[in-house]
Amino acid sequence: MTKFVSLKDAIAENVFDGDVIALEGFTHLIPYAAGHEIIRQQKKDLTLIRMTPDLIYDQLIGMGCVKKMIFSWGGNPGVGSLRRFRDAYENGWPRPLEIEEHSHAAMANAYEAGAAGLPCAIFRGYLGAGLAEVNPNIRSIECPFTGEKLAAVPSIRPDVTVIHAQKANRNGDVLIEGIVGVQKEAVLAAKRAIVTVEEIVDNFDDVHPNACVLPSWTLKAVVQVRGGAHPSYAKGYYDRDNAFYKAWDPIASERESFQSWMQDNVLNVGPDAFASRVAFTNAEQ
Amino acid sequence: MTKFVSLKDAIAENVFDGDVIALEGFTHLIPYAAGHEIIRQQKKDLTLIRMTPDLIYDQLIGMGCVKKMIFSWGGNPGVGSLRRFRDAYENGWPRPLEIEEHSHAAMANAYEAGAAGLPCAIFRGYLGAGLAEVNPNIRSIECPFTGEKLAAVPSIRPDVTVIHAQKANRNGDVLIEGIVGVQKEAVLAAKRAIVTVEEIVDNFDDVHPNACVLPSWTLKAVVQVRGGAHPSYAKGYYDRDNAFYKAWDPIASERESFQSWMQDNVLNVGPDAFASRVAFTNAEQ
Amino acid sequence: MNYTPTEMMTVAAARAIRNDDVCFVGIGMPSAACNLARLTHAPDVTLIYESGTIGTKPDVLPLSIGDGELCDTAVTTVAVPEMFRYWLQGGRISVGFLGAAQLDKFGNLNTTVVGGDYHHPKVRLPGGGGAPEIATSCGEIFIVMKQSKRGFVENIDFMTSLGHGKTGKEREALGVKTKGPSRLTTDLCIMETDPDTREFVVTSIHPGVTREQIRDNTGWAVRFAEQVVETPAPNEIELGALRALNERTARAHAGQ
Amino acid sequence: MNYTPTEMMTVAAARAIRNDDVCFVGIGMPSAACNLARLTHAPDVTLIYESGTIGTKPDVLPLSIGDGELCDTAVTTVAVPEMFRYWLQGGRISVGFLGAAQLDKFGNLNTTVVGGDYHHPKVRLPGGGGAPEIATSCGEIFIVMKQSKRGFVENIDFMTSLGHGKTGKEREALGVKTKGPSRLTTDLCIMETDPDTREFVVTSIHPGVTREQIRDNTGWAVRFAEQVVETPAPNEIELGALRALNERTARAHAGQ
Repeated sequence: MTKFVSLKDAIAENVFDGDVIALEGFTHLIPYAAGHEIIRQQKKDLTLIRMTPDLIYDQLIGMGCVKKMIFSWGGNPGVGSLRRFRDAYENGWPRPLEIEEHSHAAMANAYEAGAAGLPCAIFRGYLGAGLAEVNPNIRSIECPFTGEKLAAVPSIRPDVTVIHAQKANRNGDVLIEGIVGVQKEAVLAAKRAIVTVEEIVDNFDDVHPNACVLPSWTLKAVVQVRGGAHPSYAKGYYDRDNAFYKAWDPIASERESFQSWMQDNVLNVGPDAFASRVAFTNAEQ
Repeated sequence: MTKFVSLKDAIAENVFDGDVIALEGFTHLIPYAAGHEIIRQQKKDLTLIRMTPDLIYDQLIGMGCVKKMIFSWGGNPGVGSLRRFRDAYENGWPRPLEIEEHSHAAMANAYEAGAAGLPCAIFRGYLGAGLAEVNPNIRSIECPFTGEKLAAVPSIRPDVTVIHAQKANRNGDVLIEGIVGVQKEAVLAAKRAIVTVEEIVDNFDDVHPNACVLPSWTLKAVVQVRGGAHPSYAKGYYDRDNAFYKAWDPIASERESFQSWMQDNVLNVGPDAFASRVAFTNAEQ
Repeated sequence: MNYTPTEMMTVAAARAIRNDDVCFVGIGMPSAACNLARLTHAPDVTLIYESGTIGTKPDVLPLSIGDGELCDTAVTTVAVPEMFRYWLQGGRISVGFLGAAQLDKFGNLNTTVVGGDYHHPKVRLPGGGGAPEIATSCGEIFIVMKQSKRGFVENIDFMTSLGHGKTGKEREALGVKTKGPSRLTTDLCIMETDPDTREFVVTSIHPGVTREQIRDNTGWAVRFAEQVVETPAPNEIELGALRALNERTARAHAGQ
Repeated sequence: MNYTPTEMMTVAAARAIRNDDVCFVGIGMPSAACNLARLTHAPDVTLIYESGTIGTKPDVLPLSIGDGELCDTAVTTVAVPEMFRYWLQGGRISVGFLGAAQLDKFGNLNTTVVGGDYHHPKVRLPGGGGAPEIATSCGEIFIVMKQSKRGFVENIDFMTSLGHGKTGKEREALGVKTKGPSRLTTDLCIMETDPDTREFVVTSIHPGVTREQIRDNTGWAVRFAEQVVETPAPNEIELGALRALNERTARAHAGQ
């Protein structure tokens, strides 16, 4: 059953050195606060999975938490490269980084297959694509009816998935709405799941019957962290901080400026700092 | 682009003798009015697909429209057998009926694969099940990563899918809510799709962003038929007519009583008859 | 308190459901048993119906697998492909309920055809629906079924869904990791699966029922456990909740 | 009216979009071109972003592929696995837009690594994202890209997404049924795909641009069609709509 716990306890009790971990979010609802807590707890040798690793993975990599990254697009959206990712991959700083690279379609299908309890996903993909030649986890099957060759990738089954969502109710059920990405699949594919939320409400009586709701018994921990997706956003709560995404590029470009920023903004503060980083759009917030 | 047309034209322009056709609905939102129009237009040699063929397929079969049925559970829910289906299959009346039988999981996966443009679906299923020995369309593949043997079935790609839904907006987009079954998949898997709806509203501004909406350009025809799911139901409009499901059993048990009922209630009337068969729960109806 | 054999069966089936179970519920007896459990000793049990309704808490029993009441009271309602992929095949269900037209001592079930062969049956039944994958994807399977020689047979006519196979060893042979049928509740007794042979063995007999009656209503040579207990009769709370549920249901359905 | 080369490129790219197209839109130039088309000659065009937003009509251009504006103005927003399975792989997209760090004359694209080999690159780029499957699943591919010798190369360093392959014949060889890159719009000209060789051929040159300039900014031997026309300059309606869109966008993003 879901436990409402502190962010510190949620990470300490569910994330372990060497884990395969997905902090998902497709531009929207990226779990920054939870990522910072992982950094503060100095988790090591993590394998990070995400379709679109952005600044939070740059930060985890730059702080030496990461052994390997599995991804399909690793950049700062609309801005450019992930400087810390490149420094780790190209120069081995602060430690060498392995990568496993897929296409979005492959990752989306692999999460879907993970949620569905299958060992692999099949799809029509990677036709003529270079990745199929360099990634041994891209294979194929033949359709037993038409003979068509279809791409196959292993399903994604993280040890832990961490997501940020809009709301939990008192029972610990979680609502995600708007751009829902692969979060439901990432949670259901994982052995353990942690969710940070903007708000805890009494019930979901006013929610659409087919909304994306994760029942409490599919989750290990639910934590309220207001603003916990900043500089990403939470539909209905606050907008994306595009200025921060742009500002990150010079911060991350040098090792020293990166470390100093992390010291001031991650290591020396706690999750409560997030609420003050966003401008809540909802009057009632 | 979607055309708002009459039910007569929607069926005449999109359903042809010999077509493979899915009238889907999982207890909820079964497109009875559209099925009756197919009977009135005396379509022939149809292959009917549905996970849970119920009375409307019993009626199509009993009226001689059907050559073959692909299904996973063919009964009168909570009541018993489909008498006309059994008469056709066991005795060849009014014409012999072929069947292709699957499990629910297989059909659900096959619709999903059809919507996804794949030639086949794979899943963990039919383990030790007798159907795998009698249905040549149940095959297998081996996972290229784990070696696990997984079941494979051909994807479902109907010529036409017909569904009933709650609402269309003026643009012809369609909203389905509540128990949504496999309707979205059945529509996206088909070459052509027809939707009957309870109501046409100006816009969907008040609809949840992740509600099940089929954009107008995925549909061939949208038709308003109030009560068009009776004796099935439309959440928010009217309840399931359980009494009718029970009453159907004696009607369908004899060929004569069946034919007489069809004459009076289908052949001699039009889609307008449906509105009077239901008790609308919404005051505004 | 007086009670009917059906009430005894429903109550006995309900008692086996645990508060933290996630149940894949079929219509009829399983639905009554699961909701009775929810209304008595297992208030937090999660009930899932294959129509896509997750965590549903119906006030009255549904007549069909997709009644509006199931959606109205659910935590969420998902599409049917998702139900079979993420929730059933995903291994999230602890207990699946099944019934059948025919059952053998290894819990293999037939709901497909009776008599003749598959292609030329004497009686064509509705078919398996979700059963083939429910049987292998759920943590364990509880069967609830009225006992009779016609239904409890030595050899079923068609293997709609796998129990423990023709020899009791087929699950392992096929690499199926779930437990399969572990409990059979009837109107006469409770049978449990022998951990070695995987045959059903009578472990509890309902009050007033004789071993003779059980034998007379079973098409295979019935085995009784060394220790057979008497099933506790339905208590006041159980009967009260069941009857109130049935009354609410009758009233609601009559009103339609 | 004066206009910049970027405005010319955006307007030229927008003009190719038809009112009944279903476009899979990438961020940046494709997004500007698609929305400009929607605001001018193609009001009913369906725009889909890979974040799951279908039929979106943003009032301002999104900065990221998943800005809230896209969801707020969409007909519906679906999960990302559904986007890639039902909508892209399902064959529902008529036009996909792609850009790249490197492009060759057959429309093969590289957004993965530059220099060295894949495992030891000189520069590690963000990667392909949706491109490998966009390239083969959409009805046809429009490429929009500023022209330069660094980007328009004889041989790309990595085949992130298939155009017409290394020889122009790979799509048929692989059984790919879609058209692939059919149009390349740059800040200097429009190139279209030769139906026989599948090479890009310049068919239209923007006003004031010389053939020399195009050659100087292309890493392969540029081919010009027999009939090369001058691209009509952006008209008042096009420029007005584009500038208003850009102004709204700048205002909205500054306000954040």
